[in-house]
Amino acid sequence: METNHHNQSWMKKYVFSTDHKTIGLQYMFTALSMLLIGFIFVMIMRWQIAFPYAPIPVLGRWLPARLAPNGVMTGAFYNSLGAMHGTIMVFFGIVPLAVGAFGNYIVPLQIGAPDMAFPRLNMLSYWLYLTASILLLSSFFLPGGAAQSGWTSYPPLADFNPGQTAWIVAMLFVITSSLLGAINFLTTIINMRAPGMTLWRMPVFVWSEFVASVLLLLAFPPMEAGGVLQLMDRVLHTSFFLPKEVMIFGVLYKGSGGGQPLLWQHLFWFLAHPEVYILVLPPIGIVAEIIANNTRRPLHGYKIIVSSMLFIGALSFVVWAHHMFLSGMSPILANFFLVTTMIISVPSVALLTCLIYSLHGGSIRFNTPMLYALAFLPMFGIGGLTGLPLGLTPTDIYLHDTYYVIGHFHYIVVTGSIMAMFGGLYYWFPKFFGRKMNDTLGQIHFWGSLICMNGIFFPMFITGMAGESRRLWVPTAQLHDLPVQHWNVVSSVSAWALFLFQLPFIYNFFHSLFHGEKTVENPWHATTLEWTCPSPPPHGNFTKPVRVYRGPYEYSLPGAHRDWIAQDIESEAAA
Amino acid sequence: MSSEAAVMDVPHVGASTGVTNAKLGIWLFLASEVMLFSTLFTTYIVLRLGSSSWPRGWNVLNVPLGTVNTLVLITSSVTVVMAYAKAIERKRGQFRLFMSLTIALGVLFLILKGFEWGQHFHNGEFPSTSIFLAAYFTMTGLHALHVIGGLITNSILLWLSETQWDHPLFIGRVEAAGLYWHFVDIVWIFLFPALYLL
Amino acid sequence: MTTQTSHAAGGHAAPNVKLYMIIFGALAFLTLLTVLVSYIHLPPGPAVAAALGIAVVKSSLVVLFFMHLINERPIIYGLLALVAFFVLFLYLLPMTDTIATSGRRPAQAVTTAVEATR
Amino acid sequence: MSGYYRWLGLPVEASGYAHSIDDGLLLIHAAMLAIFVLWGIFFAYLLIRYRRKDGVPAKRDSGHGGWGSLVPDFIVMAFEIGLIVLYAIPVWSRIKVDEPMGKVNTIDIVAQQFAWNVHYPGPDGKFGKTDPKLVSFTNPVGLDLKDPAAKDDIVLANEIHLPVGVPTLFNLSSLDVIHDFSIAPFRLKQDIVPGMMIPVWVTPTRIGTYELFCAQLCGFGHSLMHGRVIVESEKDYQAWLKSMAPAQAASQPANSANSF
Repeated sequence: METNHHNQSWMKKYVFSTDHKTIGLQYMFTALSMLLIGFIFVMIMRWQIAFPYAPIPVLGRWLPARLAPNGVMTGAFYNSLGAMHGTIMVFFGIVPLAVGAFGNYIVPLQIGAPDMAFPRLNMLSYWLYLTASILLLSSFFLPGGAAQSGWTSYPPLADFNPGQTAWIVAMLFVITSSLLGAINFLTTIINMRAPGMTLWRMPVFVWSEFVASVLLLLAFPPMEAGGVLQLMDRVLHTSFFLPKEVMIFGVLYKGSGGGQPLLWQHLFWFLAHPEVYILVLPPIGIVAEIIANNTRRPLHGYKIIVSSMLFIGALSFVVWAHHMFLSGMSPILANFFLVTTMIISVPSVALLTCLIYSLHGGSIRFNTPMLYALAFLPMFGIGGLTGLPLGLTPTDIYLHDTYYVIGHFHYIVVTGSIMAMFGGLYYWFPKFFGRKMNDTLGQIHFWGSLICMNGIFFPMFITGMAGESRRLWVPTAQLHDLPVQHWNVVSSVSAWALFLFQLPFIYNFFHSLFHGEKTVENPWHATTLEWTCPSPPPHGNFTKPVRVYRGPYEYSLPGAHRDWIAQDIESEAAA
Repeated sequence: MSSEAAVMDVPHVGASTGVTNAKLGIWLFLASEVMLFSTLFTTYIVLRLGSSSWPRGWNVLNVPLGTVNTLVLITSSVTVVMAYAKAIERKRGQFRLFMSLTIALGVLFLILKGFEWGQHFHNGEFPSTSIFLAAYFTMTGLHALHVIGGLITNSILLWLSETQWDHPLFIGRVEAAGLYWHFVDIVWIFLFPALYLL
Repeated sequence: MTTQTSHAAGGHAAPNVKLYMIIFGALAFLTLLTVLVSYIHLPPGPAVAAALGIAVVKSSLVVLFFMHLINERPIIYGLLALVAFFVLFLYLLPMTDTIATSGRRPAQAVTTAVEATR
Repeated sequence: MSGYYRWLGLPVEASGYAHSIDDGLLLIHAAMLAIFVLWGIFFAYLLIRYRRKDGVPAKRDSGHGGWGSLVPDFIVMAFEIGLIVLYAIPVWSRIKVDEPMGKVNTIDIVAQQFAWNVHYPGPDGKFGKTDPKLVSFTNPVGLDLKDPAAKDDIVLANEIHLPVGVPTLFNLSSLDVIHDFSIAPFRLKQDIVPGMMIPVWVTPTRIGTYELFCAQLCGFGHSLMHGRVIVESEKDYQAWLKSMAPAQAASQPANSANSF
């Protein structure tokens, strides 16, 4: 079985490791590079959106003629960049970072467990994810190119577009990886909490990972089945999603018919809506941790926050068809989903309200992680508010599939989740590597990213209001987009500027790995369990048996001589 | 907690749940499998509702063979629960007998299924022939894949019973494999009437 | 019914071979019953109800006794209740959509395999 | 391409229910702005008031009670429920569920990869039978010319003529993939799913030329798939209808890059 940890070969210790911390870091490096790759795709796309038919400046010469004849991007290449950007960012970037990296590393530490419940399954999850990423990226070099029907891959388009088969197989791999990860997380959180760590003493981040894992476990299989059906459609020419007389490239397709294209949309969005809550809940957990730590007071309404998360988790399974109001689904059913969508907006507002109230009466420290956490609140607010007109059926008639939708979900995912996870990186970097990241570079990265992100996404509301639809290879071909085309240029320039502001972060990250200022075990004076063990924690995590006596955010106890008490300290006097 | 005995060596029972990691883990996996097969059944129902006429299972599929297959799978469900019982009673010989019976029945199930599919292919009926057959081949195909997965797990356990009979986690693993096998049987219990009899 | 299967050491239910044999007989009988019922061409409604009812009985026999859910910890019941809640919506809503939009879809007759191949 | 932009940058209202959709948009955005500004002020106040000051410890609870702090959320929830019951469900049913009454001008729209085929019933008011097997470059809708009703049918590419004020019912169908029939000034948008015939109706109220475009990704030519909607007076429309009738022997070929 498990050999003694010291004399493990380098291979076993770092590459094929079953230690949740090493796997967490593997996930982090892979997910961050995938986010960077997805971001590079969008920068190329932004050139075509801002200046249609203009040859791409630097990259144009290197791209093969099939993708960009004399530097000008073709429609198919644009669509494959768009589909890959969406798929990579959602399934290969943020979920592995939020659940794979932070979850794997921090959750066992925060609940006082020596490791995940099934370490080998944990390793398998990572390697399935890595295989899926390589397969997805290599699909660009397949004859037909990468998948080209959006990250949603609606049939019948997706049944005949090139590149979809590689996309489906990669998706099956990454779904299986997340599924096994979810089993691991739930068993660990439910079964392996330290003595004294009752469910209501768990930090909010662990709760968010718990709800995210339940969603991962139960929402992914339907799309996996849908993927299998679409794979059968493509490879074995069945007609699950193809009606009787469907024409393909002008020729009547001699399939058996009988299929329904809307069936895929039901199965896809059955997954995709819980998926977007998986994207946002762990970052909310990170923001809650950072806010509690840097206001030096317990979170306002811990019970409200946790019950809101559970309520969101339960409801997220009955809301999915608000993506399908105009898809040909019956309008009467749309009313049902309208009501459930409005119900689910209430716990999201409650979450935000409690986080803002947690600032009241605190003594707020504006270090780098706190800046990201504070920026999350208004940005997530804008994202949530712009969801209102999209959730209401009549206004969705006008705003469906326009840039307004793109602005809405990017405000939640980019200025929300990604900013929160940057904060998480700055916050837990000392725990990962025992060194601190440079603060001034952090501030530059923060202010630069915040401004550029708003520069990209706020104009999208304006172009969306003017009726510009999404996924347009040549926006100026549609005359009603011409009056707002200059806003596309503003977005594109901000996107390129955003890349420039990532350079200080990348430098700061790798420089601090080895030359960052060495820190003590608990630089932020935080109360949760991960700060009671050495950083980076050894194999088996805790040097002495862990016993929990109090709630997660015991700050500013009156009469105590220190303004924080760690969870595993029995009496204030001993603090 | 920080002793070198890694988590994998001792059957860790959750303090508040009283359930071992293995059992909770396998039930979570079965929960996701229930969602997977429910999606296939939803697809079957939606496709059937969407079409005006749907062939009766009797005149397309070989119902007697399907019935025999169902009985084979039910028997294997019984032998796997007997194997688990013998593992608890620490009777290795009988455990190996029942486990090999389970594997044999599983292989028999696949052989009959293979014969049935061969029959369809011979008649020129392929998944692309009609939406009914597409649903039939997909559902029984995915089920067969799960049967193969179960067979592999059971054979590994049979082979491991040689060396790791006294390993603390062995009984937990036999139980988990048994639970998975019962789930595969339950899927077939619903699949058989849905495809063959209605 | 026979005595409750008591909990042996390590949380593994004590085996009860006689009970398993009774369940085996019941399952085999129910299988033959459901084939018989379908043989006599009931109209669609009752046919589905009968087949589904028998399948539910069979699977609950397997779940309760073979998977020892008859006396299991509440965490497992909680998990299964959660799954049942979501599966319910996974069935009901796409079905309602298909029925509600049936007017929009020209009916596609699904030919039997034999006719399709000719 | 006439069209001026009102507050919020919305295109001109050119259909019966455009105004009710705009009302919703304006109302919600006003509410969103108010909510954001109020929370923003409170947020800024908290940041300034409770920043770290030496010697001032943090207070453990903010004195607003647990559920008491959610009063603003209950107000927002009440506002949302009001919106649903009073605005969303009625307007949605009026637009998407109820069929227009009285004299209705029916047009079949058959979308294909990267072109809109507009099929008029012609003076006899009856659509000719269409059969997918007959679809060809010159017969994009697959019109069966042997059918007597098909004789006077008019098939146009990427161009729709509509009489102002007359409720028009579009029967949307697609030959190949999912498209989206979308006219911004009409506030009309509806996905088109192959294998389905989806009815959508609108009453043009303003004479002018507007743009019809596809709003659902349908392949590499998705952004080039657009056309013109010409709303004219009843007189001009009848004149146009007559002018089209005799020349209708062979239907106009559908070309993807439309020149206008």
